[in-house]
Amino acid sequence: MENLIGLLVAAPLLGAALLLCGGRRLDGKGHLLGTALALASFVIGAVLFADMLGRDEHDRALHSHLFSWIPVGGFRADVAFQLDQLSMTFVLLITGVGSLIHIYSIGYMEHDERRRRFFGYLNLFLAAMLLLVLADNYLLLYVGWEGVGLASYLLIGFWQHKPSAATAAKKAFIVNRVGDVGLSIAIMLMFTTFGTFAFAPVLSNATDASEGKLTAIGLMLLLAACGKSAQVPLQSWLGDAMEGPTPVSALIHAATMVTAGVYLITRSGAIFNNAPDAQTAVVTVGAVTLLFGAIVGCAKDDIKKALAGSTMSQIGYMILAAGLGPIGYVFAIMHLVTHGFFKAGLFLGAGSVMHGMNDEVDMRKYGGLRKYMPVTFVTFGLGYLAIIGFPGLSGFWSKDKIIEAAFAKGGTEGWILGGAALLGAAITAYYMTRVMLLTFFGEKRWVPDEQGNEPHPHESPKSMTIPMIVLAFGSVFAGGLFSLNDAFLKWLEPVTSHSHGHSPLSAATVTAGTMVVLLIGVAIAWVQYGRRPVPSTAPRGSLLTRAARRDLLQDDFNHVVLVKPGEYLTRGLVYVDHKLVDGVVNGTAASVGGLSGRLRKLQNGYARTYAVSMFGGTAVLIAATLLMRAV
Amino acid sequence: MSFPLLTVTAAVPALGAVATAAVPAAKRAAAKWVALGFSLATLVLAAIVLVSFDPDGAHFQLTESHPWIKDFGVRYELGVDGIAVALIALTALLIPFIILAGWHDADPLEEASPNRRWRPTQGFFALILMVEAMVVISFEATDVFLFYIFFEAMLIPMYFLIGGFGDRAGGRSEEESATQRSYAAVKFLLYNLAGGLIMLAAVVGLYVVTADDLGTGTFSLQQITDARAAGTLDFATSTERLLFLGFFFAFAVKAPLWPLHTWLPNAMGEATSPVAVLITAVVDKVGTFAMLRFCLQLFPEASKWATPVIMVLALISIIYGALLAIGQRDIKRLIAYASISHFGFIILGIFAMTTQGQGGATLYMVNHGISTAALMLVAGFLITRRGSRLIADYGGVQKVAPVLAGTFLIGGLATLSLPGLAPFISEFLVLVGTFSRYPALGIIATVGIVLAALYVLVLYQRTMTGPVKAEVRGMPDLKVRELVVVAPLIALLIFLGVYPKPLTDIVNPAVDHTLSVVDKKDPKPDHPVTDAGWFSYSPMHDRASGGAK
Amino acid sequence: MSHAATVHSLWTTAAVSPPDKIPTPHIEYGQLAPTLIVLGAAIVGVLIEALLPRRHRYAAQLFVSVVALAAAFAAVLGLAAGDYGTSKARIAAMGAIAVDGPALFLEGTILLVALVAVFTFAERRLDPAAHGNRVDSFAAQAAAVPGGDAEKAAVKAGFTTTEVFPLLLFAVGGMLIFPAANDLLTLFVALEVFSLPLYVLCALARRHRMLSQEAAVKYFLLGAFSSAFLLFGIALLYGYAGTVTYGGIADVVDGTVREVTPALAGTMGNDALLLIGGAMVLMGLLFKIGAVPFHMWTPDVYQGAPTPVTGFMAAATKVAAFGALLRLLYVVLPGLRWDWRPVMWGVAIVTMLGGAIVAVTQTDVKRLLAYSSIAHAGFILAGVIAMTPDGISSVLFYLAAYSFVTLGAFSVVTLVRDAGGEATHLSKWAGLGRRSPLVAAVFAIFLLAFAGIPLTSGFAGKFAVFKAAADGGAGPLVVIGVISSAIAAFFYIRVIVLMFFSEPRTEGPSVAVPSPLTSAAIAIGVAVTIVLGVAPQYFLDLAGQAGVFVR
Amino acid sequence: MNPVNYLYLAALLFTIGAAGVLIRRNAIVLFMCVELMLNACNLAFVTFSRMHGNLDGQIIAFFTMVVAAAEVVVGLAIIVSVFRARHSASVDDASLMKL
Repeated sequence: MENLIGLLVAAPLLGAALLLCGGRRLDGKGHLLGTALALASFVIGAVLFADMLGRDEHDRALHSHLFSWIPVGGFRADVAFQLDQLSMTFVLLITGVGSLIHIYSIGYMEHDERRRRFFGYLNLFLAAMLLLVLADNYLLLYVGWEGVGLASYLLIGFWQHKPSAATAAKKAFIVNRVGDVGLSIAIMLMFTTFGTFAFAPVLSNATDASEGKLTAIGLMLLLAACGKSAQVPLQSWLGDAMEGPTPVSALIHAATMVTAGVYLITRSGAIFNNAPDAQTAVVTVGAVTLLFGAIVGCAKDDIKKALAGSTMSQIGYMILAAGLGPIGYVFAIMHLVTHGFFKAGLFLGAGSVMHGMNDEVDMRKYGGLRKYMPVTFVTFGLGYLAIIGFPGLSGFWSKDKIIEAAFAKGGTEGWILGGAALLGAAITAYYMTRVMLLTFFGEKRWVPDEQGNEPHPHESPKSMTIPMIVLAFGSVFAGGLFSLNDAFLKWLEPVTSHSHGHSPLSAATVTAGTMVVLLIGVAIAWVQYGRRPVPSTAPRGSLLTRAARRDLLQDDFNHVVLVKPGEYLTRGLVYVDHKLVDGVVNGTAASVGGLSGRLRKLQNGYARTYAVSMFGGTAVLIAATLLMRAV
Repeated sequence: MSFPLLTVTAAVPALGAVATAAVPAAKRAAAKWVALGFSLATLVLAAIVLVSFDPDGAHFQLTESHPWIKDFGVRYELGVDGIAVALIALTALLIPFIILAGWHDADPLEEASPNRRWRPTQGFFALILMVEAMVVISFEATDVFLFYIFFEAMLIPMYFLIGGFGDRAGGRSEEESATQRSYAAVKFLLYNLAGGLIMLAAVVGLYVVTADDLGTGTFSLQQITDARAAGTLDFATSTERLLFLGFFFAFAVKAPLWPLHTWLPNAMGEATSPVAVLITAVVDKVGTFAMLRFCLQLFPEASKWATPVIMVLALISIIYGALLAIGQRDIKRLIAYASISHFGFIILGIFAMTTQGQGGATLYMVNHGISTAALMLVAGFLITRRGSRLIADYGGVQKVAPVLAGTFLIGGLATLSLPGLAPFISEFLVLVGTFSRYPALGIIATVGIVLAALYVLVLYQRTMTGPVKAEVRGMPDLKVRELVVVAPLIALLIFLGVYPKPLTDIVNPAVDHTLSVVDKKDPKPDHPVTDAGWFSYSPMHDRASGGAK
Repeated sequence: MSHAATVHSLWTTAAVSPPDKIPTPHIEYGQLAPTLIVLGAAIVGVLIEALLPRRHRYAAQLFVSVVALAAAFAAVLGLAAGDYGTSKARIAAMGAIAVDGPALFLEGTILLVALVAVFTFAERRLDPAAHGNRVDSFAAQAAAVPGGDAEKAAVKAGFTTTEVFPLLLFAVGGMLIFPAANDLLTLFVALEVFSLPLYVLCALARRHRMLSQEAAVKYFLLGAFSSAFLLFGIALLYGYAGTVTYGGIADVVDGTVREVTPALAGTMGNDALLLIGGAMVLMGLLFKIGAVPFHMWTPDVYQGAPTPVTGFMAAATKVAAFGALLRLLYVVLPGLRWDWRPVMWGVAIVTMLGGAIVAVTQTDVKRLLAYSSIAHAGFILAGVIAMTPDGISSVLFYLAAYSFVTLGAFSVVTLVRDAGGEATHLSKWAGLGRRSPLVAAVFAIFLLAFAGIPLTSGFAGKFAVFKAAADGGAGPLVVIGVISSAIAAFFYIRVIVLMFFSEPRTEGPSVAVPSPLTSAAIAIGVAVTIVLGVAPQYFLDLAGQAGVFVR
Repeated sequence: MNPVNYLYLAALLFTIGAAGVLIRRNAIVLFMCVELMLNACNLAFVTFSRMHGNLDGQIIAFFTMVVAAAEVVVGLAIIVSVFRARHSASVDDASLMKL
């Protein structure tokens, strides 16, 4: 069985290699090959899953050591995989959703002449993501971590001829790099603290280390998570990342990659559990982000950007949960999975809509589409219900648990977090309803695109709708399934451990409260967008709205605080290097030259002058000699 | 008397240089093939050295030792340790690619050259081989004086390569670029000569000191280290420091270390890209290599004494180089400044005095050689196509020449040391090595990682992506020759990124030896994990749930 | 009163010793053979001038000179082989001349240099033939007014100044004696013997005769001036010690003199005589060496003199003068080490730096080389100061290495010509590397040797000297030497840049195809440069064995 | 009388000669001054020879004269040829080569 783990990664990697180096001759079949390999690795994952279920829940972890990677002195890094319940959950999510999106893309990218490369990148992503979740040590995880970063860079910038896309891709990579610095520092800290950075030894001995050390490590890990999962303050890249093809947004920037931060924190639970301050930081980040994202989501008219905001906010929930420690880990992951389903579904839906509307993204130019693309409408609708947490659907189960857990944190902290979570739920309900209404209800607000051809909305081909349907099923039933006598909890507990906090409110109360705020949110949205006609150009809106449209000024902030000063700094240094550092050297040369020029004037051609110098020289010679004797 | 493998390895390229230079003016093409042949022969020899080197064997292997200049206490002493072997292999590996990449760089502009005896092509390739020979032997030399001689002599062929053969690029008149070239060449030579002469003073000093203590002056590294170990030779603190500074200055210029770096951008900018690769990937390595072999092993005490300052300078190089790279408008200068930043990492690793640091630094030398070669050579192909070095003159190349763009991107990713590619390993080792002894420095150095991403991706974005520029339209994609140059390098980058063990196995013992000479131990982790608790992991261990304590 | 007594004794000795009692001086002809051969040949040369018809003179002179120099060199080798350099070293010719290691080594070097120089003197292919006669670098008729009718007639008649060969031989004769001189009188006479012919030779250029004559005047006047100082210094030393033999003076300086006459006792007490005298003698030698501040004649003379003469002068004079300086400092004045060493330090420093710095802005190849020779004088002085056997041998080695590089370099200069003769202005050398790569490459090799790049003789020499200096406790000198060589490197490189990296001028000079003579000279220069650079051990051994002065 | 005075005289003559070389322009005069210096040396030699009571100094004086004579021959030859070329014996005119 262990050997299969390697194959899990190898399959998509092989696909990437073939597709990217294969050259034109693969253009015809490339996409099929890519999809096949994705499915292959899903199958392998399923097999392993079955095998895992077959074993006792306490020795379900598989371990496969491939080879010693970097042995230098005390520094031992191995290429070795560890497949436990947590990893398995991700494997299934990644390969499953991944395969679906491969299929979806066959249709979506049909007319792109670089489709082969697109699938190559997708496979590359799968491989990297699997590596990330299967690695048994932090350094190998780091490889996957940056690997997915690379894949996302390539895919965001897939339409490189669009400057906006290229810029977005670069931005994403660089912001992620900032996060990666955190991860690498964390690894270094582990090495200096424990002399190793493999999960097992580090986590099992975390308690030996001083709390200060652990807090430092925790904070660094959090920084990494912020980068990858687009959490405040490193959130700014996610919105722009929507420049990428929609399947990419669905897979990478909704379902899987962006949730890597949650995985990292959950995986490193043992460290955070012993570093309360770090945990506080985590929950704060989570809470702030879930509101931040939600607010941004309300203001966007670009359907994908709106969804991106929501993604940010939902991951905020997960981070929050993960920050709560053993109370929350399980629910973080559970929400991660359900979110994987419905958010992917939503994005695919959005993609399908755009597909029908000449790639129009402005929701104000949609309207009344439910008649034209019923399947999309239904699947999208289910996803919508799931995300706002409509009772019985996936989102309800997972999100509700998180809110409970937040309260269960106890004390004022608990109240604040719980409140934030509730408020978030309300806003979620609001903006998702808004999206729903703007897109599928109301009257048509379509306009011809640049080429002037009217949009003829139509249902997308099977290859696209089927995945949407599958995901819709997931978004409906997954949550329920998981919560059936706490199946999911029991499944993960051996890895993440679980403890029931002591919530000041009963579960029922929380649920009720959630329902209430949910209804409020929906109601407001209905009042604003359902009843009266929607202007096809956005009204100026309140100060907050305008700020939110600009992602709450995050970019402006970065621009002022980082970009501009950086530019001045580099320009200044270029000048310094040229004038100062180089100037000194050239200056010395010049001064020697000048001296030479002056000295050679003494050589004036008059024999008498020469005689004088000789005479003087002799005089000095004599004087000096006598002086030496005198001294 | 065994077969003098090392001598032969150095001699073959030298012979090749002569042979190439001897090719008559008319037979231009032949000269190229001759040069290529000899460089490949050298590669084979280097491979033989590699395999016949036993990592667990003596420190210096394949040694040769003959008296040379008795009066100066100079012996012709050759020997290789793991570090030298790795670098020799790198050199021998890169030269054929450099030659292939520069295949047409030295073709005279007009066939009817003014003088029958003027043979630029022959000269170009002969000089390259000459440089290779000198570099190889200075990696092999275990006699300080012998090393010094080639360390210095190397400058001359390099100087002619830089000054004699610029690329036809840059929208400048032939006249202007000629002046620019010779300025760069002179700057290169004077900088390094100045460094070398300072070192000469130190070398003389070394002779005097050894002569005083041992009766006869000697330059043999082995002999000196042994004598120091035995206590028969011991430097006065002040002398040792002065000598160290003399040596280090020369190597810091060569490396180059801030603020002695300004020759590099000029040299790399004006030279043709193969020559630029020769400079940064091969010749400059001699500087860092010499720090490791001579500075540390001859003057361990002084090295430790100077470490703080050097670490800071290295740190400045890292950040400063990266920032200036961001600020460049010229592709080649950008890469040059990137190299300065990388050399900062190498020096940081060397003087961190930890196995990870120095092992990483050594790997870094190799990996940086390969990655820069890949990036710079592709950049060269790009520049020769468009005839301009200015980033602003490009755009959308990815659309017209995807393979070129792809290879360029991979080279760039290697330069920003993306995990999975070789440079990542070395860079991370250097960082860990530094961090474990100087946490603060280690953390500051990580800023370099972000900046690297910035300059590489900005370069890629500006040149390769976006709408296709008119001048770029119709640009041909990589030709076979060019692919033959780039593909192996990339393959190597990936291989060494995934499985560097062969390299580390060779390097580690040498590094341990160096550290033992310097008498430094790796700092111990605060809570070393006992192997007992290695795989017995259960999440219940934590304070919250009163875990094992 | 004492004076009267001495005077009286003087007379009486004069009276009671009839001439036949004066012992006939005993001369070791064998050991003086080299000098005697050369001087004899010189006289033969004069006779040739007097007796042979013009058309035969050139061949005859060339033959005589070459044979003589070769024979003399053979004689030197013979003496060296006969251990006259080491175990059998002795003072010959009634204490006038020392035959010892340094003397032989330097004589050998000078003779070889002279031999090569003769080749360049005899070169007759470079200038276009005038009226069907091959011409060399020397004036048709030195006495004729430049550009005057007499000169035209002389050129038309195809006159050539074959006197240069005997002059050269005389000069060589003097140079052979100079470093071997064992008393101050011989020193002085030898100085004049080799200076006077050089003065004349300087005035004999065929082209640019005004410059040539000016050079001669300057050289002569300043030379005479300096020799006057030298002579006065000798007088003072004589006054101090009552003798002019090196050994005698040394004894007096060290106070180990055997019988002390009252007069001697009187003067011995007066160190001023000794110090001032010593300083003035030193000055006379430093002038010949071309050390700052006695160097100012060098550039002008080097520029004005016919290039073959310049080459010979630059190489041989330095060798001879340094030989004499070494002997003076190591044999006569070691007792005064603590007085003259600091002074020489100063001289060495200003010489190294001055030469290097001023050279940076030169625009004429010959002047450039002149200043570089000044800088090199500084380096050699650093070795002289070492005051160790190592110092002596290193200086000897450096001289040998340097002289051949210099000779070669100037020989190359003779090749680069335009309508007005040699094109010595640097701007005309632009792009030489394109037009004639070989010549440029050779010149580059010489320049690199000057710059002291490893694998050239220049480096070996420099290292030897610096090593000796550092060993002798002159570390700071080494550092300054290193700095000035860095400065010096700059202008050597400049020339290389000019030759290789700048576009050839359309009206640029042509490179004349030399006869085998000059080619041989250059080839020898290159060979020595490379051999001494790559495998110097053998020659270092030679110099090492030759490192002991007889006293 | 005390021979030392002759030394003073010699020194004086020497200085006068040197000063002459430094300040006069005419080549012939310069040359004369050099001769004067040489003669000053001779005087010194003779004086010292008297003081030490040995003949060396006197012998040297003769040598000096011979050498001086030789110098005259060469020197005048050069100076005259220059004079014929430039119609001036001023050493300052002979300053084509400088810097």
